[in-house]
Amino acid sequence: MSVAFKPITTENGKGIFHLFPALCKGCGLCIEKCPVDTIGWARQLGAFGTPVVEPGHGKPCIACKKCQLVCPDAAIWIERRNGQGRTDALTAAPQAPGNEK
Amino acid sequence: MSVAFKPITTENGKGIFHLFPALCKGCGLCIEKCPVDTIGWARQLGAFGTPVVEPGHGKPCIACKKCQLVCPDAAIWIERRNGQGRTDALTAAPQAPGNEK
Amino acid sequence: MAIAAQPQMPRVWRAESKPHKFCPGCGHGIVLKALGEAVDALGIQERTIFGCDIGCSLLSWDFFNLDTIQTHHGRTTPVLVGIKRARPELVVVSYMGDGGAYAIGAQHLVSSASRNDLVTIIVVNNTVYAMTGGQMAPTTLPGQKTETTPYGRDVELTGRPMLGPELVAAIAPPGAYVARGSVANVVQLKNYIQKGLENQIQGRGIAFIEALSSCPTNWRTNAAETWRFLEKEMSAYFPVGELRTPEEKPAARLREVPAHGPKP
Amino acid sequence: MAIAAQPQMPRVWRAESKPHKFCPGCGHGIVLKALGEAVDALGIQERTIFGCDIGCSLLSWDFFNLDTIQTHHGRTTPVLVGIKRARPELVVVSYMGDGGAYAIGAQHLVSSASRNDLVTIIVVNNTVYAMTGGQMAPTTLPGQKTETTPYGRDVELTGRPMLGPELVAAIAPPGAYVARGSVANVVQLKNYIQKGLENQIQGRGIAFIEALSSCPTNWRTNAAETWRFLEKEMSAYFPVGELRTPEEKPAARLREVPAHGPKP
Amino acid sequence: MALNLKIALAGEGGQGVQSVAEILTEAAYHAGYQPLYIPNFGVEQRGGVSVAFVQISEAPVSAPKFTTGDIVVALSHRAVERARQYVGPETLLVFDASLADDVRRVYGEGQKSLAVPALAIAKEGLHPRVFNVIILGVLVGVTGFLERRDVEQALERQFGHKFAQDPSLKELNYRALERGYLLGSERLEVGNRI
Amino acid sequence: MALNLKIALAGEGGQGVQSVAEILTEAAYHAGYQPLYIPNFGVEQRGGVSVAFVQISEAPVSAPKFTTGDIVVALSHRAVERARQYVGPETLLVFDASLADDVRRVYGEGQKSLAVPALAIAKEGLHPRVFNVIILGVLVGVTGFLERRDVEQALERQFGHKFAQDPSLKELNYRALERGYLLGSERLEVGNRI
Amino acid sequence: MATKPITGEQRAFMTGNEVVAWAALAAGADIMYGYPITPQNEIMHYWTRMAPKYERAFLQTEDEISAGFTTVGGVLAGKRAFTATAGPGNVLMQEAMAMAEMMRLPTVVVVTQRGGPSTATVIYSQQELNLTCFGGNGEGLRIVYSPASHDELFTYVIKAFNSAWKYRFPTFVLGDGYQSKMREPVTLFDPEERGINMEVCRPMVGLPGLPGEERDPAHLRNTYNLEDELYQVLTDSIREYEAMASEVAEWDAWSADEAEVLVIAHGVVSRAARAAVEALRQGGVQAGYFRSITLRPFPVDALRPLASRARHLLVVESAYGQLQRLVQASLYGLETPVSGYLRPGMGITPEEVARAVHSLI
Amino acid sequence: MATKPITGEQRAFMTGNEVVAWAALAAGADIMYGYPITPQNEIMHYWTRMAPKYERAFLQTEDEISAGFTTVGGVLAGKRAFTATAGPGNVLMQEAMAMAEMMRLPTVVVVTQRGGPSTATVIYSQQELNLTCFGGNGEGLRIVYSPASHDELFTYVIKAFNSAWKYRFPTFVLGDGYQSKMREPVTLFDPEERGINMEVCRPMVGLPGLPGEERDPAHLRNTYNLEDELYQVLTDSIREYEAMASEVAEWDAWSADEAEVLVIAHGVVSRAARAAVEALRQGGVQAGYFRSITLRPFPVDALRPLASRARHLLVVESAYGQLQRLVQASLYGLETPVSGYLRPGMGITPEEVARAVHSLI
Ligand SMILES: Cc1ncc(C[n+]2csc(CCOP(=O)(O)OP(=O)(O)O)c2C)c(N)n1
Ligand SMILES: Cc1ncc(C[n+]2csc(CCOP(=O)(O)OP(=O)(O)O)c2C)c(N)n1
Ligand code: SF4
Ligand code: SF4
Ligand code: SF4
Ligand code: SF4
Repeated sequence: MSVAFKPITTENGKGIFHLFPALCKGCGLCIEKCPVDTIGWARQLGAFGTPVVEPGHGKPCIACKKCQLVCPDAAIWIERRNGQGRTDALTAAPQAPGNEK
Repeated sequence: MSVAFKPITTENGKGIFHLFPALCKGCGLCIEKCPVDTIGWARQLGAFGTPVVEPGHGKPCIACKKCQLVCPDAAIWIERRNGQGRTDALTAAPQAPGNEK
Repeated sequence: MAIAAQPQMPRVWRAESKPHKFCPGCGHGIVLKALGEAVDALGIQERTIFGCDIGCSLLSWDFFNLDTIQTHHGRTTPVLVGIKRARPELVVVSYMGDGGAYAIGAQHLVSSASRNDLVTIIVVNNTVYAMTGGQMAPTTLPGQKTETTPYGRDVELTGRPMLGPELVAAIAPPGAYVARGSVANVVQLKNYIQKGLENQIQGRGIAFIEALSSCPTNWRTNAAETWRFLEKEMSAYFPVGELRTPEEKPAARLREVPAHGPKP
Repeated sequence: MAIAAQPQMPRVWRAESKPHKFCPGCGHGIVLKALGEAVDALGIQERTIFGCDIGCSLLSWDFFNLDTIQTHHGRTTPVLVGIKRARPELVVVSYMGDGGAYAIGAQHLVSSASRNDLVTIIVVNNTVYAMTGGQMAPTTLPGQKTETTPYGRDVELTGRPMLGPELVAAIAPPGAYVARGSVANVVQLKNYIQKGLENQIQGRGIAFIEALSSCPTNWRTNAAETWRFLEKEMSAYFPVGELRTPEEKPAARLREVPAHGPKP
Repeated sequence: MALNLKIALAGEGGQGVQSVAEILTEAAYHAGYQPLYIPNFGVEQRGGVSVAFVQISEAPVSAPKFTTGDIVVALSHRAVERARQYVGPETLLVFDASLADDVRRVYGEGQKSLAVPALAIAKEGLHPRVFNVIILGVLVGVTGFLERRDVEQALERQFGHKFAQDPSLKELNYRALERGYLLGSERLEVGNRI
Repeated sequence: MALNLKIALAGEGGQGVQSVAEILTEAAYHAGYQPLYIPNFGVEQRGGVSVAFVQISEAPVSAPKFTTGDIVVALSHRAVERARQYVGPETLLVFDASLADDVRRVYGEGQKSLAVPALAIAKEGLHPRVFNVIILGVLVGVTGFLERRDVEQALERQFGHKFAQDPSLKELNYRALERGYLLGSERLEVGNRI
Repeated sequence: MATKPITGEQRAFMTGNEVVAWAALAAGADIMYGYPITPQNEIMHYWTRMAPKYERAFLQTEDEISAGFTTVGGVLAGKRAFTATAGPGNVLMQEAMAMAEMMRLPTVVVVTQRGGPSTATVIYSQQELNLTCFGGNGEGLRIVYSPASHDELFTYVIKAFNSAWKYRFPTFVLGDGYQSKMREPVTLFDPEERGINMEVCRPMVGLPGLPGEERDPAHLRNTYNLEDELYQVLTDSIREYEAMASEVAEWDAWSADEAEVLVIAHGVVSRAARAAVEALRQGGVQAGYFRSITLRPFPVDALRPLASRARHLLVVESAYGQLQRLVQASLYGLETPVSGYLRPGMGITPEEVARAVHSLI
Repeated sequence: MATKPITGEQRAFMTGNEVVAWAALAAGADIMYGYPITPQNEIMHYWTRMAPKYERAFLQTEDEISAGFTTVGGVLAGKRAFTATAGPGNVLMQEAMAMAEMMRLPTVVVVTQRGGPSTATVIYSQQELNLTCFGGNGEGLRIVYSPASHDELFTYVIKAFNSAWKYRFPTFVLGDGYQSKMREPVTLFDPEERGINMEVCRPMVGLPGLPGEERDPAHLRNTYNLEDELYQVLTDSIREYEAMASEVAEWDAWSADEAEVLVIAHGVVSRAARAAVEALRQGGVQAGYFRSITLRPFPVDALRPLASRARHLLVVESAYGQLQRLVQASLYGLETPVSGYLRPGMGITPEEVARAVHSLI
């Protein structure tokens, strides 16, 4: 990837919440899908000059990745804090070998 | 009907076989559908200069009207010889009142 | 002068244009006989508009004592829908071949079906593009030789025959009437067409009738082979019968959804 | 320089064109994520051709690191079928909205289905013509207000929402894959799309996937209303699931008919 | 003057005028001429009169259709009427003898013409199927620019496969051609023998 | 010379430049002028810079778009760049004070311009939603051809139904308008007071 | 019909698309058929909002092909029917318009030109001149009005219905994206109050009386078997077209006589042309202005003498020579040199026109 | 590729449709996409019979829209792809051809003109000149060949593929129903043996290498967001079109210098024109003959001097002034009077042309 995006990284509950403000358009879809309501609006402005999201509003993050899954702009990446690597599949689908090229 | 068609009328078996040579194109569909094989080719030429059909080739006509039904050109009219009127419905379907106008 | 016996044409047939322009043995004549009888039976001659497509159906432009429009290839249904929307009191009949209906005009068929347009569509399925000289049609049978499948229709390359009534039945809303008849059974075909006209008159929804039909010219068949192909080959692939009647219960997926949604 | 955390985009996404051009909360982004994942999973990036229709899908013209053609409204499938017929080794994806698929391009959908073209068609169903500003689409729900149904869609005048997968399933030959997914279930949607791509790669037949999707801009919904409309209203009308899989027994009417017919 | 022949043939669909035109021009082509043949065609051909336009020349032919034929052939009632437009004062009108009344009615007495009893010959002596081959023979005879052999070869190319299946057919066709040729060559006047 | 004003407004989708243009021209229309307003529009508007072209004249306006504005308003980073093409030597560039660096970078020091701390005022004193109404006020002030009352009536026509629901909204808008007007009228120089 | 949509004169400030919708209402249009496309969409939006109040109908079709052919159906049924489209939609619309041309059907189509070819832009151009005037496989037997302001948009939409029904040629109002989307003042009026009589719309099918008995059936043909039959039909149409041409042709000219440079334009561009010419005149340049209001029939009789007395002709258009081709073909025989200021898909300002004029002198 | 369809020169007597099929085979066309329409049908009939023998492909589409867009797909994939159509099919084909014009795609379309407008007749005309040269919502950036004989039909179908792939403008061979259906002698040949090199067909998508890593992905656009972007694209295309125009333009003339009447025609009608001129010359009339082989680009440089030295121009065509409009627009500035012998949908004989010439002198 020749383009780099700067994350805002927040550790919360079981997750490390990486939010890429240059990608987040502030649609709020993730907020609605978070089962623990941890996501809410931040002060930081995003891609379209509207507020981005951040964790820490409701209960602690359980690293279910629902927000990551539904974000249409790939603006969220949830890492588990349990030390598992950073390569979780986006949509939790099994990785196929063809992907390794 | 302001146009008149001249029939060739042949009495055969139970039927009076009216054939309108100006309409018959000699397709032979009727011949194939006749259950008693009474229909065959005549010497007379029809609408397209090809032979028309006539009864009297196989067993006598049973006035089933199948030939009349399938003729795409309305070139056949079968009257029953039993004296019933000339107004049988073409396709043996019940007449609706609207038709009377 | 005594009036001699006269041909028993449906009243709505126009004697002045007979013999009609179709080939010897053409099924169009039989379908139009069924249609004529149905119009007679319903007594709707004065308010029926007949539209014929481009295809051999165009030859019917002066067939009836009905106001008739010879339209454009594949576009008969939109023309008649345009008329119906403008003057709902008229009864509109859209008459076409399988090419016009299932190929170039398929978007209109699909859309009229889903809109439940009040139009009666009659499609003459003769498995070929007849007017243009016998090319493959959407309905050509597997293996059938045509001018563009000279070695027989190869299903791997060109797919299977289009199932028109099945297509319409899959998407038409409740109230639709969908049937497939055949010129091999004129009485049944006439009944289907009559029901299709009634469906429109009663404002229930779209009526779609496919008629299996013969084209001896492009099939290059004699009368016996014509009947065999129609009654054996075609009927085996295209089952005759009613697929949707307005009385039936609407399928679950077609049920009415409460009238809300996002605000405008 | 330490590499910071980076967005977990599918590999085939083109980072240079991100953020993409779709609105905030637009389902297109989610569908294209599912597609990207499926392409990644199958390792077919080098031989996949992506075609996008005119409609909001046109905004994906530089979305992927895939050779991409921004085509013409409703014509994406023919363009890609043209490519596939010319170069069968390629994998072609035809991406469009419901207007392009079910209205202006319906004849192509119907024909590709009946021909069993080796193409994977993805239709984004958002119940409106989005790019043009929110007019009624073939999929607009009964009662839904749009720019051309300002008082709510009246089923009596405009019919019921088009059931695309049901339509394709009714006519596609054996070997077809037909499913309806939703951006509300990305994992399932990705699986459907992946199966659809496999179906093409294995030469079994057409693959057709409809994705229920969101258009907050034209729905004028906030995030909560967006999800509700998608998951409650739309899903109630458009059932999610697989409608045809290539393993199934072909329906009786679709069976192979012996390869004869009238002589040429 | 070099050969430059214009022939219009008109008949009913089944009468085979297009085959006559095709075989005649095929033969002329192989004999080294520059023929041009075009059928009429339209949406209602099935029921209409079939017309063939034939031109045979030593140089390439210009327009595919023409206003007035050197020879016009009419083989049915309707064809007699339909062909009227192609007949000028110099035109030789060839028609089946059975149509004499129609011809008189439409063209009057003055028209240069040749009545050929082709239908009668075909029905009696030969077979209705070769009616058009008699006409072909007449045209070959009347125009005189082709050897019979050229035409036989063209017949062979056209019907070779049928002749192979049924050799009597070949003989029938050759006889029809011969009969027509004899009828026509008595009126050799239009073409220029080479 | 009669009034003949050309204003281009550029901003992000959410910043409401089209509303400013609409209300301004509405007001001018009701005040008896011949305004012409056209938004830019394209297939990728969602993410692009939104531009409004406004012309206000005493006679009907000729072309809907123009090359160079008398006033150009730029309300975001991208808008500062995008608006470049409409800015000539005589143009008054109106921009949000927060964009001063951008303006300097793109236009250098010499450009006739007016920095308006609209964002700041909106955020602090008023409400982010009325940011654009401040800009509207600035334009009314700078051009000076409209009475504030004309503009208030136009606001009423546009937002009347909302004002009715929430009277505080009306007050908020009027205050924003007033603030902008005061900022702008200090620089009255472009239009001709009538 | 329900209450009149407009009584008296009504001044308004609105977009061109709204003007079109009001004009169609005022003209008594019965039904609109349409398919969405930018920049004509709002015509449908306004129509669908207002139509029910005035008992008018609307049908959203599946594509422009259907929009064209349903409009054909509407006029066959004797209704004042219309549709609107643009760009690629206009391309598709030609199929139905060719049928309307063949069968002499009084269809009315509002075209809001956008950039071409193909999808191109949704914005603006004058690139649909040739398509609208001569599209399809026919001979351009059409009437095409090119309005330049909202007032004219209103007037010519009303007039289009009348010309269509009077002369029975498919009729077009050739607008553009700028006119569609811009707001400017306009005066709406009721045509009757202005003394404009709306032509009666007579149905071509569905007439009273039992066909074949009480009257002949209408048997309307779109295809012919013989070349000669078609030729006869076309010859009649052409004769009637040419007979009405001088009656229908419209133009506008200003200080156009003995111009050093005669600027020729149509549609919205003519506003810039006129403004430039006025400015040039003020600056002492002997410029003139001619504008073709009807593109079909082209007002050649009006233009020819002016063009022959000019020193230079300058055709200005947002297309690559479509108007220029028409001008040159129409004025063939003159020697006045012609130049083009041709900007396909781009707006044109008075300043640009003035510069172009200056470059010629 | 399998064995060559033609080796050496082969004389034959066949219909024009058969000639087209052979020409496409000889040119190495890979695939034909098509939808039936008279009078082009037999092109498909012959193609489907012969294609399998030479490993060529065929797809029968659902309509001409699809035939056009699948052809677009074929050329995008880098294949020598073509289609054939006529009349109303040609009207529909314009949608795809507009896209080809926008995106510079080397499509090849054989048009066999029939009577218009709309369905009209299936027979013959020259009424698709404007449609083929300028159809769609674009600027006519196309190459259009108008052959007059079977030999030319063969030659120009081959050439069409080469011009298309060399210059990247949609290319048309504008035949007609007469040429399609008539039989005349023709010489078929293998282009290579005649020294004609077939242009290499480079794919525009599906190139080797991982896009985004080993190479840039092809991101082909059909739509632009700003007027200026579109203007830039069009300006480039127009420049390239004009640069190649003189290279591509072709014409034919005979005894055309200082003609009392210079007869101008194209396509099959030019045969009658030439024959008439020859006859007139023999009869002592100072007639000349000019024929446009390319209608786009129009061979204006060749025609202009001849026309300027003629006393009269007579445009002869089976259409109502479509060629005449092109001639007049192209020759604007000349004073030589122009007349038209215009017979939409009718064949034209040498005798008629001669009469028309006589009526001018
Ligand atoms: C736009 C257009 N494309 C193609 C044609 C040529 N065409 C005329 S009839 C026909 C096919 C008709 O087949 P079908 O609809 O099945 O009717 P049939 O002749 O078999 O009764 C075609 C393709 C046309 N007239 N118009
Ligand atoms: C031939 C043609 N007709 C109409 C249009 C205008 N148009 C552009 S996008 C669109 C609708 C798109 O709706 P849909 O296909 O559902 O996609 P969405 O925008 O909802 O994703 C239309 C009608 C066009 N570009 N071309
Ligand atoms: S879903 Fe993505 S774009 Fe939308 S608010 Fe959440 S992080 Fe931002
Ligand atoms: S079915 Fe009719 S047309 Fe055919 S042969 Fe019998 S009578 Fe004649
Ligand atoms: S070609 Fe076939 S369908 Fe057409 S009229 Fe003849 S038999 Fe009927
Ligand atoms: S308008 Fe709707 S479909 Fe289009 S990009 Fe925006 S949200 Fe997505």
